[in-house]
Amino acid sequence: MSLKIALFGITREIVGTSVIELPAPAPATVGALLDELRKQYPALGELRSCAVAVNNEYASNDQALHTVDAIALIPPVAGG
Amino acid sequence: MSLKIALFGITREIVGTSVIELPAPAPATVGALLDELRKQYPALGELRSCAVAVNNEYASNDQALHTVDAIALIPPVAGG
Amino acid sequence: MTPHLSITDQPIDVAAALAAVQTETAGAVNSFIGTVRNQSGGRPVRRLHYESYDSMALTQLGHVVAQAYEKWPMLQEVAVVHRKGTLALGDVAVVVAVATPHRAESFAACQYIIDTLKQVVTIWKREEYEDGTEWVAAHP
Amino acid sequence: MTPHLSITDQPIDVAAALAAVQTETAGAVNSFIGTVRNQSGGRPVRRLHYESYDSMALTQLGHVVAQAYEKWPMLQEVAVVHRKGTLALGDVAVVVAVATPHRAESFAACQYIIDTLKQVVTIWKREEYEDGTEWVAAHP
Repeated sequence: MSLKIALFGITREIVGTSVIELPAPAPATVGALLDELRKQYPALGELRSCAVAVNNEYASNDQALHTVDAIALIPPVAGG
Repeated sequence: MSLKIALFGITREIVGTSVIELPAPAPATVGALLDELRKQYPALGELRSCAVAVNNEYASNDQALHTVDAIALIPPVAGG
Repeated sequence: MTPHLSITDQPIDVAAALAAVQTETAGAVNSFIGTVRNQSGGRPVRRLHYESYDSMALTQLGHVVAQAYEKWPMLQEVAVVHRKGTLALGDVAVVVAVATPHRAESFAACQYIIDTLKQVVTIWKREEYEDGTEWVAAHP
Repeated sequence: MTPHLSITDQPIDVAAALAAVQTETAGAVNSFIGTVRNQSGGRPVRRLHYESYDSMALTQLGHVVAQAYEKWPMLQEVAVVHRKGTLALGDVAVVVAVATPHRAESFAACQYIIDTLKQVVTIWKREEYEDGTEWVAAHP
């Protein structure tokens, strides 16, 4: 199983692309995905925060991930 | 000495004109003027409040009045 | 930073009032627009009439705005326009617009100005109903 | 009472957003307009770039507005328009406009919406200075 992750703002710049595809971590949870991404891209760990969104909603670390989910990394927002 | 008093809103309707001229009360103060006007026009006493303005500023009861002053009765305001 | 204060018998140009306060140094603009409601205390309103003692209203409005500048020293631009005369339902009766560098102060200053305006500015409102008229707030 | 929520890469029509919330039943309209300031933390800003994750931004904005309707049941109309793309100094970045029958609630609801929008809506801001760029709030 693989996951596609959409990237925005500074996370897009850190990773260098607007979408990455990764093998699902084990377990396939938000927390495990964040751990994996921080290992591959240490600069993500320097952000003030980095949330994961699943299907347009903020997700908790223990939320399970599926191939069909719209997954995105959400660095600190700054609208307004 | 006489005083001209400008009237607005409900005080204009109560008195029936937009300016009245009165002999200055003795003493010629805001408080004495209000007493005199309430005597002549008892409906003024039924208002929630009735202030006196002198030269575009709210005046206290003991303020002295002069012929040259721009005097006005100020019933409860309701702008906005 | 001279405030734009006016009382007019013409329809209020809201966009102009907002444009008057926008600057490149103040990123936050808060505005309050008061419009004529179709009811008052449950009673259907047909239209309104505002009467103004203009010279005093502008003097008092100047005091209100000066107080706001004292309370919020970061306050940059202020515009207040009040309509007078006969207004139909939905017409704009008043616009207050303020610009500050930061957001919270724009809300606080705008609210202070409209709240205080209603207490001291010499403008009177007569509501017209199906069956009569009333000077608002005149009686206890 | 369906809120007007949008994210656009075109200049924001402030007058249209205000008109969208005005009704004859709600006499109080409060609006917040955020514009591009010429400095940020003392550093001169040349221009801004907003990036948006539109589908999530609109979802989250919908939640924010729904929360406002819960907190202020008298809240009638709401419009929120956020710009994205490249903005020059003075450009309007965001407009929030709300209409309520009474004044105090229009201020409170508008402030709640803009404050909460800034916390949860997935829009990112990159400031451009004379000597570089920075994603705002990204780092501690």
